[in-house]
Amino acid sequence: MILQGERIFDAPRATVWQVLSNPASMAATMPGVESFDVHDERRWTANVKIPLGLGGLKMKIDMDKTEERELEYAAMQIKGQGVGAMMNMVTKFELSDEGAGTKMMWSADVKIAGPVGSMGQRVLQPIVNQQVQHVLGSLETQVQDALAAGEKA
Amino acid sequence: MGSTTTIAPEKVEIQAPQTPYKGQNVPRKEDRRLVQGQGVFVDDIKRHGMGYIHFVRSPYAHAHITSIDVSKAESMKGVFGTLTGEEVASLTDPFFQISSVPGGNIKDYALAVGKVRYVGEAIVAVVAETRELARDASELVEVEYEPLVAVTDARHALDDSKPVLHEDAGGNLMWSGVYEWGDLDAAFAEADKVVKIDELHFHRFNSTPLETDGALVEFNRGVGQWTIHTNNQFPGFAAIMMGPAMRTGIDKLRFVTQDIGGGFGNKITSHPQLVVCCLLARKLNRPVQWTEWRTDFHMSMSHGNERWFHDTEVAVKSDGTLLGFRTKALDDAGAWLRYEPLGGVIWAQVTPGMYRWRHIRLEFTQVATNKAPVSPNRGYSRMQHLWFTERVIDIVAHELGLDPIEVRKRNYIRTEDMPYETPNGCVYDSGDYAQMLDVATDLIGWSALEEKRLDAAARGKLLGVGIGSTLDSGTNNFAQSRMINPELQFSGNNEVATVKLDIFGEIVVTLGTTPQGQGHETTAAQVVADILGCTVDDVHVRSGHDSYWNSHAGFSGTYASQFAVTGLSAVKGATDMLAEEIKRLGSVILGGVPVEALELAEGTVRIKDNPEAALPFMACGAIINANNAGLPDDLDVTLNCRYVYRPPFQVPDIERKFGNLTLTYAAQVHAAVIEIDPETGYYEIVDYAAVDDCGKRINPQIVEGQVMGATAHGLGGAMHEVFEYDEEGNLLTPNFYDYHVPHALDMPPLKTGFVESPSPFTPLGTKGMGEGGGAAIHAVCAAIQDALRGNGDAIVWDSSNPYRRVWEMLSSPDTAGGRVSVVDA
Amino acid sequence: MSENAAALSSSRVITVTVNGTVYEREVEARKLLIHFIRDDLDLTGSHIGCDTGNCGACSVIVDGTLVKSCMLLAVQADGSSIETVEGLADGDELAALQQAFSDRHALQCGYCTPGMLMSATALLRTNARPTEAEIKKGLQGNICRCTGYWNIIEAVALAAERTRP
Amino acid sequence: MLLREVEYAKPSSVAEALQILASNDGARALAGGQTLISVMKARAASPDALVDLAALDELRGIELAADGTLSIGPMTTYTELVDSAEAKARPILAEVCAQIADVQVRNRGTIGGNLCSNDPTNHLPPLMVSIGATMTIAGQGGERVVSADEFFLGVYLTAVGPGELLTKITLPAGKRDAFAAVTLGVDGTCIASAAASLNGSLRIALGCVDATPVLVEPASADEGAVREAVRGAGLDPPADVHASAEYRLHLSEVLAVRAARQAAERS
Repeated sequence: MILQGERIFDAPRATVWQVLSNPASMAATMPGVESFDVHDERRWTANVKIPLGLGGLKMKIDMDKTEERELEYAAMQIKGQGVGAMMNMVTKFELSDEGAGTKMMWSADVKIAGPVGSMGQRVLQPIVNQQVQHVLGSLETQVQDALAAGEKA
Repeated sequence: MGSTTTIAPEKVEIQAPQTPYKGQNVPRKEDRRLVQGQGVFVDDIKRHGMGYIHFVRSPYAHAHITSIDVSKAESMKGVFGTLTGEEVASLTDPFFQISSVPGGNIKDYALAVGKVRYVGEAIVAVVAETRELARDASELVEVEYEPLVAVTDARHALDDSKPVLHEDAGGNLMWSGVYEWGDLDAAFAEADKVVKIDELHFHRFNSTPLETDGALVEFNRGVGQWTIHTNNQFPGFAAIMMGPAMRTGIDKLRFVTQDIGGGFGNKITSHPQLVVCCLLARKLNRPVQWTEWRTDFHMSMSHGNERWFHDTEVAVKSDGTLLGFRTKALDDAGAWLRYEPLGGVIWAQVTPGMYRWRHIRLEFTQVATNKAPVSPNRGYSRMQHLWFTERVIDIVAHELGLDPIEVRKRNYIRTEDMPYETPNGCVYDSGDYAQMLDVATDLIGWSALEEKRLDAAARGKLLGVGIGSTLDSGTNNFAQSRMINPELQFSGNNEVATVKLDIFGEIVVTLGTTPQGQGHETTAAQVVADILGCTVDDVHVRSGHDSYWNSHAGFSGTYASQFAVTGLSAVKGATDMLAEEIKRLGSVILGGVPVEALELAEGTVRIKDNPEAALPFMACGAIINANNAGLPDDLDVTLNCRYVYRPPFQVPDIERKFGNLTLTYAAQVHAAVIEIDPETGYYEIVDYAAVDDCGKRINPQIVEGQVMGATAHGLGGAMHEVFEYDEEGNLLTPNFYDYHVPHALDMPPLKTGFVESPSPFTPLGTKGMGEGGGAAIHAVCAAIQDALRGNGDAIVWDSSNPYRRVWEMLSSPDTAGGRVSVVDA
Repeated sequence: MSENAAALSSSRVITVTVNGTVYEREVEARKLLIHFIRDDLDLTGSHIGCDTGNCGACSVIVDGTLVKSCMLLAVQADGSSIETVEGLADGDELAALQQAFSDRHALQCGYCTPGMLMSATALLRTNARPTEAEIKKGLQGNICRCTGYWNIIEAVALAAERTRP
Repeated sequence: MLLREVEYAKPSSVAEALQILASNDGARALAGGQTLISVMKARAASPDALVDLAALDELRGIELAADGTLSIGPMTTYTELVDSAEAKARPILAEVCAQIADVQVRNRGTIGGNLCSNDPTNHLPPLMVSIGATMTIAGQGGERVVSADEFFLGVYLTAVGPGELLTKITLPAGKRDAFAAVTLGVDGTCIASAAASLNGSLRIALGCVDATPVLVEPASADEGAVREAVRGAGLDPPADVHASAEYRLHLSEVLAVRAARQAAERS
């Protein structure tokens, strides 16, 4: 399933880029993140418990930044493995100036397998949509935090 | 040949059966245990100390397995052990392949070795002391994968850019062959019109028996023998697959079945799982049990063959006379050839469908894809081809502006031409298709249809009517497998029955078959009772199959519409032998009366002219079994008669692909009336008729039950049942939640009718029946196309027509409907 | 009810009456009622045909209410009275529905039959003379893959007629 | 089949249930179980503990107030709703409940379970949104009341948070309601659905098109107004084996029109 969209951040490109390229802040955007472990600037692992009303779905998520062009573009390969579900996601971000802010075009190609995958697309697609919205919302928060931190400094 | 017709028989109270039992609705002997929950199905069997198997299955459609670690699972409390693909590869040889090369080169083991090729493929088996623990432990097995691109569309499986499933085969082509009979050039030269159809698609589904596969396997270490309690419906085939792979003799594999919860062909290819059970029973030194759950079944078992027909050209006269066709059939085998590529020849049993065209060319190609392996499914391979011929008839009628009924009648093989030799040498034994069509159209009130159409229109509905006319070819000549692979040494067919008269006068019948609801215990008893002159209650037919009974042969099993021919002919043969023996014994005991002067009646052998002089069966059984001193030396009587029925077959001409492939041809003509809601594509079947001709019916009620069941399967397949995959190879319909089968409220009114054309080729005039040719699918497709007349005029090109597809055909007929053109020849 | 009913535990001792026989067993909380009936009590007449609660082969009557025993934990049935197919016949005498199923050829493989019979039993208890539409609605939760349903519907109607008060 | 290990408790009061839920992070309430048990069988979701609400009589029953307001306990089954004389005050309830799945599921499944599971194919979430029901949610800190519009948060997610229970569903008086759906077979799973209520202004809630029911409020029940409102809702429905996004979008519009028309025809 491919999801895409764009989002405008009320922050300069450098700040958005800083968040996108900081493993710690990216890991914090994952839904239900319980712990994370930064291996190097390109790779990190997070343990998440994605909140589903019927019981959380525990997953170990490995992220690998596969491509980047400073201030412009980043591509990440995200693999999730949990009991009952396997997730593979390729996500891409492209930044450009939008007035004083930053426009981020994003896309995510999400593949889910395992018993959860058998629950049916009409259930899964809204779930994935909602989780992606969560990530974007958290990203917004991270950008605002980074902006605030920058202003303070 | 005398044909009798009964239209939609009124249900009558079951009366006490009278002799002859043949032709009577004798209540089924099986029912008493089944209605009380006293049947023995495979999951009901338990053994002391048994372990439960749970399979670790692949979440990926196509991936290398880079590592497997079972240590955590094995160390869990309550776990007895595991089995991996690597162990299987060292303990067994790959399964024998039916295919010639390239498909013949693939190496198929009971568990995935090094690579997975479809979602749900078994990788590791875990055994624990409870079912729950086995599943818990299976979650602790760590498997690392390196995913590969999945091949999910057969039409692109041979593209250079696509990955190869089986390196050993060198590509995704499994088997191909060209079939051509008659003179195509002459036919197209004679034609007034050529109707061209770009693409037709027969979808993937199966009959989803309510009981899934399973086994309980015990290993007797002392004698090196496995006892396999299972619901496999073709143990003869399983044994041929398993023995060589397991490096053991056939007699070391004892197959036992009792009650089987539906099969429909879907329970033929469980041999890989049975091998896993056997290896584990030996490795762990305890009985092991495997039950496949519904989602496992959907993901991994016996999908029906998905088939495409490309570049079809039909040579036709302006009046609708069909001369011939050429087409390219592309068959999607899924990931493994578990019974394939037999589908590549089985279709040829019904090459011309029910029609008289004599010039036919079909290029058959079978490819591998990253989907569950296909295996026989009710109507195996013929259903796909018959759907094709029926679609062609309706498309030709549509394009030439002719009445599909008239086109059928003009082209049906005529009753006076029976037995009819088809262009490829098959012999249709008997039938009157035109009469069947009349019965069917009468049942749905054909003459009043235009009024009904107007009435529907007034309610905002589109009414459509469609015909499906099909054949149920029964009793295979297994020599046809040589058209797939000339090196195979199979031919003919056989079935066994043993009938004995035991010490207390019990008549005991042992079959070689593995019934799954077809009532073999009952129909066999009817045949025996008529011959022996006793009641059906006097005849005890053993339930199920046990290879220890030694009442089976190489092709024993219950599949391919043949029991009424092979099974009952074997029963008849064995009972005739027993009757003869009883008479010879009676002749001695009754004082040397000639055998010809004796008759069997009322449970005795007696003198025809003096019925008082009678010897009860009980006495016969006692004398031979326990009181035989003084009998003449030359009285060669055991009262235990085993008979092997062998149908009259020759090996076909493999070069020309010409010869008789099946013994009998039951026929079906179905008629469906549907109403479509044009706003939503939602449709309902508002009237339905199923007319069947399977020759002599031993138990009409059982026959009618098969007709109605096959109709329900066809309707389910036509409307909602589909094994649909996404591009990554995930099955989107992995259980009954999304794979919607007909429920009670979904069943339309169903009228049945019969024509009875006895087969001249079988001892009882019977024909195999039960598969039903998928007639309902054809009828529904035709009805949808009829309803769309004047509403976009889309051509129905897919056999699966859920509401969304009907809506697509209504809303964008040019893109959603099939592409068809007519050119003047 | 035991006094610790409100305390979380992964297994507990339950008491159920099945077809008149009282059983007391310790069960894991996760065990489905159908597994308990089949595996622990050895009453294998009730069957399993799916894993999503669609097929109804496991239908039983719990305290007078028709349920799918695969959609219920065994612990949820603690204290209840359960009827299964094994309890339908009166000794050697088949129940009217069982006889009608045989007379109307309403079963082929017989795998769905126990669940079907329980649904029909529940239907006729609340509606002694159901219409064809009511019978269909009453059997909607039971999948049969052999018969195409019509013979089952007729069998239920026949049983209703034979037992007409 | 074969669930993961789970703990189980059967409290005898709502307070007790809330206490267990609040002190066990992974605990979930078990109502009729007709969704939850099924999901657990697939091991797609596995709560650590189940709190069985079956003994809580306070959560059962249907009360009809003098002003026509219906108060329904969340543990009331579909069958009880279908058979209830009080529930006839809002006739649509029994009509819709009678179409849900089958006898066995209706005998066990509860209105509260249906709402709290909020599977996008469920019948009752759009119905509750269209008729403007309110939900009472209890926690250890007390009760709060949430409108149906705000109750549904996502697939299997509602305003009932950890440690809380849905304790009451309140329906205002009204009879001009309708429900239209295209289902997978007769009485099957909804492929698309629309619930309309015309008791005062027209409210139509669309099911199966998003994680939560989508409310549209056309200016009138006229076909044109309804179509315009649905088109204006910016729907982006999920695609699956039963319907493409485009088909669902189309069905939503058709079903909204039908539901609105039926509601308007009622008195």
